Formats: sequence, C-alpha cells, structure tokens
Amino acid sequence: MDALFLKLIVAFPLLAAAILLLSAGRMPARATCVIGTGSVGLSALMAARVATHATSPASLHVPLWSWMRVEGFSTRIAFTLDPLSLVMMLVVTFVGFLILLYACGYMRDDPDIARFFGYMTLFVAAMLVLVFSSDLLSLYIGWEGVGICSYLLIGFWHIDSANVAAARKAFIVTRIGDAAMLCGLLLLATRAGTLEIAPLLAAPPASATAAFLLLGGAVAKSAQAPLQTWLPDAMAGPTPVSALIHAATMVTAGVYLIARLHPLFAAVPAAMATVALIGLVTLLLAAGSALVQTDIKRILAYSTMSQIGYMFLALGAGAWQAAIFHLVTHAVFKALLFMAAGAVILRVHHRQDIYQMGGLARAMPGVFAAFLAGAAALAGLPLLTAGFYSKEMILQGAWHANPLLWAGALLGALATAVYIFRCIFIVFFGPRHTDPTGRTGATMALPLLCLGILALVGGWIDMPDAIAPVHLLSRLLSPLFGAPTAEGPSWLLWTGSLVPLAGVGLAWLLWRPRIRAFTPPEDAVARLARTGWGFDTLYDTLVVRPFVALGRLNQTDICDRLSDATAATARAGGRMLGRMQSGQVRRYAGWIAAGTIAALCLGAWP
Amino acid sequence: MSTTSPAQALLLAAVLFATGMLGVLARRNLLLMLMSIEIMLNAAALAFIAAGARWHAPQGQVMFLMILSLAAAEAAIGLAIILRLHAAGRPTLDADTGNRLKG
Amino acid sequence: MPDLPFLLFSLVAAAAAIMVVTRPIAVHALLYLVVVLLALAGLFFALGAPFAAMLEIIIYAGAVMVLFVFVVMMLNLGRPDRDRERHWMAPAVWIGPSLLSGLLLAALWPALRAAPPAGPGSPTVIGPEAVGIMLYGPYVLSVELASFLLLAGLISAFHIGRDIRGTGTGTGTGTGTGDA
Amino acid sequence: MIALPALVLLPAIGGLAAWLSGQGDRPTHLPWWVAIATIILQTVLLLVVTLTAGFGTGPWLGHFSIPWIPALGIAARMDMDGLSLVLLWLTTLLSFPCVILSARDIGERPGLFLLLVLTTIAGVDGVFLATDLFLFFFFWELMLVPMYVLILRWGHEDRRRAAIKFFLFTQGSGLLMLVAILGLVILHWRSTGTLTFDYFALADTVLTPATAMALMLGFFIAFAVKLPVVPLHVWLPDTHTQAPTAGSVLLAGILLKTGGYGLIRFVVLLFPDAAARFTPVALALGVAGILYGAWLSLAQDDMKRLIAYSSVSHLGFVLLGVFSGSPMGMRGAVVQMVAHGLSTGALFVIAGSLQDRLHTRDMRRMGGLWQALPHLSSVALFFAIASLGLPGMGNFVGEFLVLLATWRISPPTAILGAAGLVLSAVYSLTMIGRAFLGPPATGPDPDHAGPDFGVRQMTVLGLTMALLLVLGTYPQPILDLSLPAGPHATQPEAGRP
Repeated sequence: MDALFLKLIVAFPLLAAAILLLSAGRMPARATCVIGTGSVGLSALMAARVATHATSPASLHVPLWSWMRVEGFSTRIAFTLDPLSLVMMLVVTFVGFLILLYACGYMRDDPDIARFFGYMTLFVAAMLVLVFSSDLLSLYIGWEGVGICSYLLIGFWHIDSANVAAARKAFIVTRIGDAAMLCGLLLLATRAGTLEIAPLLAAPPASATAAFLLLGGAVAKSAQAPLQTWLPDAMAGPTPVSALIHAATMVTAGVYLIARLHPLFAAVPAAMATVALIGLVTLLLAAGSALVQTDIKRILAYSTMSQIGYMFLALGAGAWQAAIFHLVTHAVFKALLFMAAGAVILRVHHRQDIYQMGGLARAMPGVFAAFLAGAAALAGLPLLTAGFYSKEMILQGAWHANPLLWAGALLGALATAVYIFRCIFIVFFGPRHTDPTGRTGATMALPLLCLGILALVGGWIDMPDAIAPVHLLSRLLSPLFGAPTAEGPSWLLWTGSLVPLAGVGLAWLLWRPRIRAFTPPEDAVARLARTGWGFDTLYDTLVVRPFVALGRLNQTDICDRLSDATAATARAGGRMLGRMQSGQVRRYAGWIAAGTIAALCLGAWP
Repeated sequence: MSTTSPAQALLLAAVLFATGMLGVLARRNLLLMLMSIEIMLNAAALAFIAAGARWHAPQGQVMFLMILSLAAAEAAIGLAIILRLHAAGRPTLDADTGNRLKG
Repeated sequence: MPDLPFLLFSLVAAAAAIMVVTRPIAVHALLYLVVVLLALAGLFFALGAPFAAMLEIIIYAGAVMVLFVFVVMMLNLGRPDRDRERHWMAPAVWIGPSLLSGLLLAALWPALRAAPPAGPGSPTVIGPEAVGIMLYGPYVLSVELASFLLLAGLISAFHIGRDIRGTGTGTGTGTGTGDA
Repeated sequence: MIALPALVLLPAIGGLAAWLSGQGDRPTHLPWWVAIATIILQTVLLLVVTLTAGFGTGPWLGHFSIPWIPALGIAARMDMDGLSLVLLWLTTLLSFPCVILSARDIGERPGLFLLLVLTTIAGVDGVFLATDLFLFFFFWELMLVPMYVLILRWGHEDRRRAAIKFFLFTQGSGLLMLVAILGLVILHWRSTGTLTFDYFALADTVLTPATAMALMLGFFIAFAVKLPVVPLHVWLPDTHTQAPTAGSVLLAGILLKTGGYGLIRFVVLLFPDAAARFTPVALALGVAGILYGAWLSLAQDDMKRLIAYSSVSHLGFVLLGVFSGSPMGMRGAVVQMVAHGLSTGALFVIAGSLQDRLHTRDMRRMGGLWQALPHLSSVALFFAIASLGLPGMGNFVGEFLVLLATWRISPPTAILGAAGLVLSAVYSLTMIGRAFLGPPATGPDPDHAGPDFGVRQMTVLGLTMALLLVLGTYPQPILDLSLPAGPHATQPEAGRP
C-alpha cells in the first residue's frame, strides 16, 4: 500500500505537468491552478499518510523497472523511503504545495500560467524522483530534471533577454558540476559495478576522487563557492520559483546528496575538510554580500547561499542531523521570506529596490508579520524561532569538529542577523517612498500564515538538552547517521543565543527608523561585495570571453580551410597543366622526348 | 663480307636519332624541322637494317620499306602544309606561331 | 673493330646530320641531308642490305629530296630569311634541346651496349629476292597498309595543296588569325 | 528470408511509382500519397520481418543469398542481425518526417524529389543489410547519388558548392574503401584460392598486422568521413546547411549512421586486432570531435550549421563507444545513433520550417519567436533539451553507456567527453535563447512569421518525442538488440533452412 502511495506521490505532479504542458494554454486559469496545486496537494496528503504509517526505521523499497542492463553494469529505476527521504519528501510536498497555492495568487494574471504550473509540477516530480531514488543514476534523472526546470522557470518571462541569460547561466554553471558528478558516477560504477546506493554505501570504495567529483556536483547545485555565481542572477524568475527552487528545495539537493552518501565522504577526511571549508567560505562571503545588496530578492539569494553554507559546514563537521535539520527549517523560513518579499513586490508595483520601499509595516501588517517571523528564524533569535535550534545544532557540531569553524559560523550568525534586520528596518520602517496598492489575497496569505507559524514553532521538534530533551528529528535520522554528537559546554548555547541578538541590536543602531539611514562607505570592498566578490568578472574574463572569442574567430572552421587548400592546390595544378597546352609544336615535341627518355630510363633500369 | 658489327650501327642510329631530335626541338623553321624528322626516320631505318643484319633476317628491310613509305607520305603532306602556310601569309614558317589549330 | 668503310660512312653521316640541324640556309641543310642519306645508303650496303641501300638512294635521296628542293625553290627564301634563322638560332635556344638529346643518348647508350653480340659468322647479304618473298608472304597486309597510307598521303597532299594561290577559298587567303 | 531484398526494393519501386504518378502537367499531391503508402507498406514489411525474425537461433536473425556474378565470387547476400534491425527501424521511422513534413511543400517536380528520397532510403536499407562486400559498396554508392542530386537541385543558396563538396568527400572516401575491399579480396584469394566478396569468408582471411592495419584504415577513413570524424567533417556543415529539409533529415538522421554502422561491422568486427591497436587514436579523434564540434557549434550564427556541428559532437560519442572495445560501449553507441537520429532529425525539421517561414537561417535575425510560434518553439525546446543529453531522454542513455565504457579503458578520455556535455548544454540553450526567447527580433516581422505548427507536424514530432522519452526511460529492448553479431557467430542458414 505504501509502495503504491510512493508511486502516486511522484505520479500526481508528473501527470499534472503532462496535462498542463500538453493543454498548451487552452485551459482556463482557474482549472490550471486547481490541477497544478491540487496534484501537489494530493501528493502532500499522501506523503503525510506515508509518514505517519512508516515512521519505523525500516526503509521501504519500491523497484519500478530495469533501466539499463548491459554487460558489467545494470541500473534500475527504483524508489526507496528511508528517514532521510521521508524528511525530504515532506519538505518538498508540503512547502511545494504552499508555494504553489501562493503562486495561484501571485501568477493569477499571467497569460502563460499553464506553462508556469506545468514547469512547477514537473519540477516537484523531478525533485521527488531525486529524493526517492535508490540508485544514483536515477537520482541523476531527478538531479538534471530539477536543473532543466530551474532553467525553464528562471527564464519564464522570456521576453526579457536578461532573464534568458540568467536562466542559461544557472543551467550551465550547475551543468559544470553535473558533469563532474557524472564523472564521479562513472568512477563509482566502474569500481563497484553498480550505482545502487545501498550496496555502494555498505562497502564504500574509499576513493577521494569520487568524493571530490560528487562534491563538485553538490557545490554547483547548492550554489557554493566557487560555483555560486548563478544563484543571485536566478532571482530573475518569478518569486514563487525563487521560493520553491532557489530557496527551499533544489539548491539543497547538494546537501541531500552529501548526506545521502555520507559514508563515502566520511571515508575521505580531505573531502570532509573541503566540504566544511567550502561551507564556511561561502557562508561568510555570501553574508558579506547580503549586507550591501539593495535588491530585496538578491539579499535573500545571498542569504540562501549563506545558509546552505551552514549546511555544508555541518556536513563537513560530520553533524549530519544538524545539516538536515537546518535544511528543513531553512526551507520553511526562506520560502516564507521569499513569499513575503513577493507579496511586498507585488504591492509596490514590481519594484525590488529596498531603498524605494520603506514604512510598509503599517500598510501591510500581515505581510510584515510573516516577514518578521521569517527574518527572526533566519537570524536565529533564541528560543522562539526554528532557525535558532537548527543553527544551534550546527554550532555544536562545528565546535566538536574544529573551534575555528565554530568561530566562523558565529561570525556568520552575527552578519545574518545584521543583514536581514537591515532589510526589515529599511523596508518596513522609516519614511514611505512608495504607496502600496491592492491587498494580498487569501491564496497568498494562507501559505504565509502556515509557514509563519512553522518558522516559529517548527524548531521545537529538536531541542538542545539544556532547554528540553526533545529529539524527534535526530532520533528519526539516527538509523541512518548514527547517534548525534554529544552537546558541548553550556556557554556555547549562550553565545549562540546572544550573538543574533547582538546582530539585531547592531542593525537597530545603524538603520533604525527616524535616524538618517546609515549608508555604508562606498569603497572598493563594498563594491566588490555587492557584485558577489568579483567571481562573475573573473570567470567572464578568464573563461567565458576567451572561449567565445576563440570560437567566433574559428567560426568558419579552420579544418574547412584545409579542404579549401586542397581544392586550391588542385585548381592551381590544373591551371599549370593547362598552360602546358600551349599549342606549340616544339614544346609538345620536347615533352614527347622527355616522356620517351623517362620510359627508356624505366626500361633500362628496372 | 666484312666484320661490320650491327651493334655499332645501332649506336650510330642512336646518335642520328638524337641529332634529329635536337633539330626538331631547336629549330623554329618548319622546313628544317621536317628535315630533322627525316634524319630521325632514317635513324630508325638504320636500326632496323642493323637488326636484320644481326639476325640474318629480311624483316629488317621489310620494315625499312614501311619507314620509307611513311617518310614519303609524311614528306608529301608536310611539304604541302608548308606551302599552304607560306601562301596563306606566313612566309616565316615559324612553328611557334601556329598554335591555335586554325587559319 | 669495324672496318674502315663502315667507320667512314658513320662519321660522315653523323657529321652531316649535325650540319643539317645547324645550317641557317635551307638549301645547305638540304644538301647535307642528301649527304646523310647517301652515307646511310653506304652503311646499308655494308650491313648486307643492298636492296635497301638502292631504295635509299633512289627514293629518299632521289624522289623525296627533290620534293624538298622544289619546295625550297617555291618558297623563294632570301637574305631576310637567313638573318631570321640566325636570330632564331641564338645559343640559348640550344640549351634545352641539347640537354634532352644528350639525355636521350645517355639513356639509349647503355641499352644499346647491352644488345646481344653479333651472331655466328659475318653478316650475310640479304638480297631483294628474300625481301620480296617476305613482303608478299607474311607481310602482305602491311604492304596493303602502306599503300593505304600512301594513298591517304596523296589525297591529303592534293587537298591541302589545292588552290594554293587561289582566291576562291576563304581559308587559303586568310590573314592567319592564329598568328598572334 | 525473401523479405530482406524486399525491404530494399520496396522504397525503390515506390519511388518510381511516385515519380511516374507525378508526370502529369497539373501539380498534384498524388506522388506524395504514393510515397506515404510506400513508407507505410515498408513499415508493415519491417514489422513482419521483425516478427518472423529468428530470435533465439543465434545472433543473426535473417539471411538471403542468391548468386549475382559467380565468376567473381559476388553474391547478392544479405544478413540481418539486431544492429541492422534497429537501424532499419530508425530509417523507416525517420522516413515519415522526411516524407510527411518536408516533401509536401516541394513545389517543383515533387515526383522526382520523392523518387530521390526513397532511392536514398533504399540505398541505406541495403547498406544496413548487405553482407557481400561488393553489394555493400554498390548500396554505399547508391545512397550518395540521389542525395547529391537532391542537394544540387532543391538546396539553398550555395547548393552547388555544398553538393560538390559532399560528393567529393564521400566519393573519395568510398574509393578508398573500394581499394581496401579489393585488397582484402585479393589477399584472401591469394591465401585460399577462392575469389569471394563474402563478408563471412573474408573475416577468416589471415593477415599480417601491417596489412590488417592498412586495410582497416581504408575502411576507417571511408566511415570516418561519413560519421563524421574531425577533421574529416568539413563537408557536413555545408551540406546540412544547403540541403533541403528532407535532405538534412536524411543526412543527419540516417546517412551518418551508415558511418557508425560501417565502423562496427567492417572495422571493429572485421579487423578486431587492428582496431584494438588503433583504439588510442580513435578515442582521441572521438573526443576531439565531441569538443571541437561543440565548440564550433557555439560560434555559429546559422541555425542549421549549429545543428550540424552539434551532430559532429554527438557522433564523437559513437566513435568512442565503437572503439571502447566492450559490448557496453557498442550498445551505447547504437542507442546514441538512434537517439541522435531522432533528435537531430527533428531539429532539422524545425530549422527547415523556420527557414520556410522566415526565409533565413540566421539566428541574429530571429529572436522572440515563442510569441508568434509557441508550438514550434516548445517542440524546438524539447528537442534541444534532448540533444543536450538530459537524463530520461535517449541521448543520455547512449552518452552514459559510452562514457562508462570509455572510463574503463581511459578515464581522462571519459572526463573530456563529459566536458562535452557541458558544452552541449551551452550551444543548445544558446540556440534556444537566440532564436525563440528574448524580445522579438527586428528583422523578419514576427507577425508574418507564418502559421504555427499544425496537427500534421505536431503528430509526427510528438511521436518522435514519445520515442525519445521511451528510449530514455526504457532502452532495454534496443540495448538487447543492438549488439552486433560477429562474423564468426552462428549463421542463420546453419540453424534453419
């Protein structure tokens, strides 16, 4: 029964995608919304049903069909449900459903709404395939599938060529990681003869190369340094897309991959250290960038990078539960933040510059409350917010791995609180720069409400012992990851609680209402931070432009010149021989003589 | 009769042939070229005669007769062409100018 | 060592041939050519082919050369022609042809040297009778062919030489468009 | 199995019928209907062949042989194995878009056009079946000439040059193959005393390594030109660009596959040792093709040229797979050939339709076509995504198996091949972005972009999409069939009458 449900969870969005895409816009908008949202809703219901019945540690395996079976290698398409995929399934279906519901309101007036929902449901299906797959190669189907959906959705408003370029960039940068990951798969398949995850993990081939190649895929997908440049540009897509794909689900696929294959990574200390380092660097760089952004969605994008950096840090520190916990809470509060931001953007005529907003708290108190809840969770304000607990767990894990990592993470936490409350103070307080119109409809308000509550109370499923001995998530995941690490000294908890508060206070000092808003000095560092630390320029100069320029130079194909040269030689030879046909008797006689001599020579000296 | 060696005659034939060829290639006057061709023909005839003498066979002289008729026909036509060219306004008989196969 | 008459005839033939190709005056060349032919006739005689020698003198040195003489007379060559010939025979002109002829000789020489030595006994005289039997025996077909050739030569010579001075045909009196 | 020659003769006869039916003065669609009837009959015939094939009696599924020129040991011999069957199906399936979509709008002498198209198909079918080397060469040449005339007569602006280039390259390489065939036959004759062109007999010829290498190179170059392999690919962009749509589809979809087929059947299986020694070079050439084709594809402005270079890139994988020396790579190469035939064939249909509507192939003058032509654009998007190797579509299965097989013998080669996948994403998405997305172009008026794809196009292309998806998610039937039967495998006449 559960097996059937598992299939249906994937089948519903897939079917909806097929219907919506094949209808080619001939369906009324309302029906489109119902089909799109309803299918994911059904999946969510079924996921809940499966979750309540299958909390036992035994995992459920649903083989579907054999994909490729050749000499020395075979792979099947099969789903598996274990605690990790259970958690991911719930996140994807529930958050996905709420975001689709929100999108019904957000995209109401778009003529292409059928295409939008088609892509969105296709994305949900692909993400579920990614999550459920018990075989790395069928996981790769979902992995690339979410990538292409991300491409389609970032470039959804394709009349603007900037959107198209952003979409292409997102796909290509992640594709670089995907190619690395594919190489990793090839390596594993060659070593082990299978890509089935369970046997692969039962006897992990301690291959540093494989771990690093897979890490490449994860880094690109999760927008970590040095392949993080696509994520800020990806904000060109509609806001529900940013919420679903570029905050809650797809970008965390890298975290999921590493968690899923953690024995493989744990066997290679260098890879673990690299993961942690990448996490730390991204977390600090992105937080620094977020501090100086002016576009509300870009702030959130950098914040996403930074938070995924936390997850990588946790993974690298071996705190697997912490990473997944943060993944869940982050999915909730970041989706909430994006949707709230989207609501703001809709009301202020599609403006995204925070300096053009201001004072919106009174005009839209509901949205403000939602944004505030999300921001509090993001900053990790103690006790009341989900983000606090997950971040606390990561800090504990980092402390155990290396106090330096902990210090960096703490610095990041400070910056997080500062940049998100900077955003709040500028957008919702102070003088009003624009008059919001309309109101946020029910379809948009309901998801905000749900997620707002979750962002506050969702963390209570797992708390430090010092507060309350609740370990729902850790216990659920422990069959997979082993027992969670013991907690550190209690001053760790105090520091972790106080730093975000300090950050809020700092933001208050700098950007509080009714003072002249603090503008950071416009120096080189700030400019660099705003442009994402110059990675874009670097890649553009080093790779993209030389590559394209050389290609342009060779547009007519140098090999073609070779064949042209042959033709030219033949033609020149013909012209030369043609000149010999002068019609002059004596010349002909000379050639006859020469020929005779040559023949004689051949005959005389055989 | 004598100790005449046909091999020496062959060598002479080669010399005559080369000389005739030199004339054909070097001279521009059609008349002189024709004469040089006669030398070459005669060289060939000499070679045949020498071969016939070597093998005590009359075929050599038979071939000489063939060459003779060939030379006669060639001389007749060649000289007719020369006369024609001369009459047609090309008194120099320059072989290098008649390279268009017409007029 | 070949006997003296043979050597003499050979030298005369070779020297006269060289004279033929180098004379600027056509009549001189023609006379040298006759010398060549006569010397060759002597050689033929020495090689035991009296019939061929006679034919060489009668037909070649006689009939064919007379034809040449007639033509030379009709051409009415004079001093300008001689000067032009001299001009045409500049030393540089000779380089290429000499090279080719030398090469030919060099190529022929070893081949001829390798010719099998003379058979047993001295060359026997092969008279007209043997030649005639051979001609009208196995070679009758080639005699026919030769007659065809001569007929063809006759007809074409007649055709080409027809109204040589006439004004009736455009081709005969054209100014020679190919002269350029 | 008398059906094998029938598979070759039917398109030829159908072509003649189409030509004769178009001889009237009035313009008529009669030839078109005759051609459609022909390919439907062909499909039925192939279905019959498939169903009656001798599965289970050995790898060879069908056999046909009658003496042709006994004095020279030449027979009209045809044998069919799984590889032939797969490629015959590909040919038959691709003849539908060729005939239904592109031949319909030929204004000038449609009968002759269809005759040439169907004759080419007949030649290709013959190539896939013939196991007498003389017969093989006959069909090899047979498919070139009609294609040459197609390009010369119905091509685009620079068709003369393209047609001559096509002809010279393929003909020249074909001559090289003829020399190799004759060399092999004569060597076999010298060593055994029997003069024969029979594939199975010739496979037993005892050759010194050097001769085997020389003969193998003769075959290899002929097929490498056809496949094409860098740097012998230069005829392909010009030809594809200038050919009429049906010609491009035939070329990309089927004719190039004869190169891959020949590599498998006549290079790797006929000269296994020489091919094994040649492997490093072949792998290098394959990777060079993948990367170079993708790189140049990216730099093109002409849509058809872009697709043509992408073909070069895709078929580099075929070369890798064929020379990977493992059944896995071979199967992957076959799947890649089928998938490439479907996806690139469809892309050429789309590029041709765009040219019909906009009268340009220059992507600088396109842009924003999605508004005017949503159906066409979404179809193009699908096939572009398929061609960039998205898992779940046929191309990925082929590429993955090829890379996996390559990784076993040379990981660096496989890594470079995987880098080609990144580039394929770059050029595919660039093409989509430049032609269909973005603001509407200022060039040709998008309002006059002509009608969008109708039912006819959507049906045919929709079926192609479905096939690609099936191939990508359930490739097992093709994988099982696609391993070629070696010349030493049990031959069908041994098992059955």
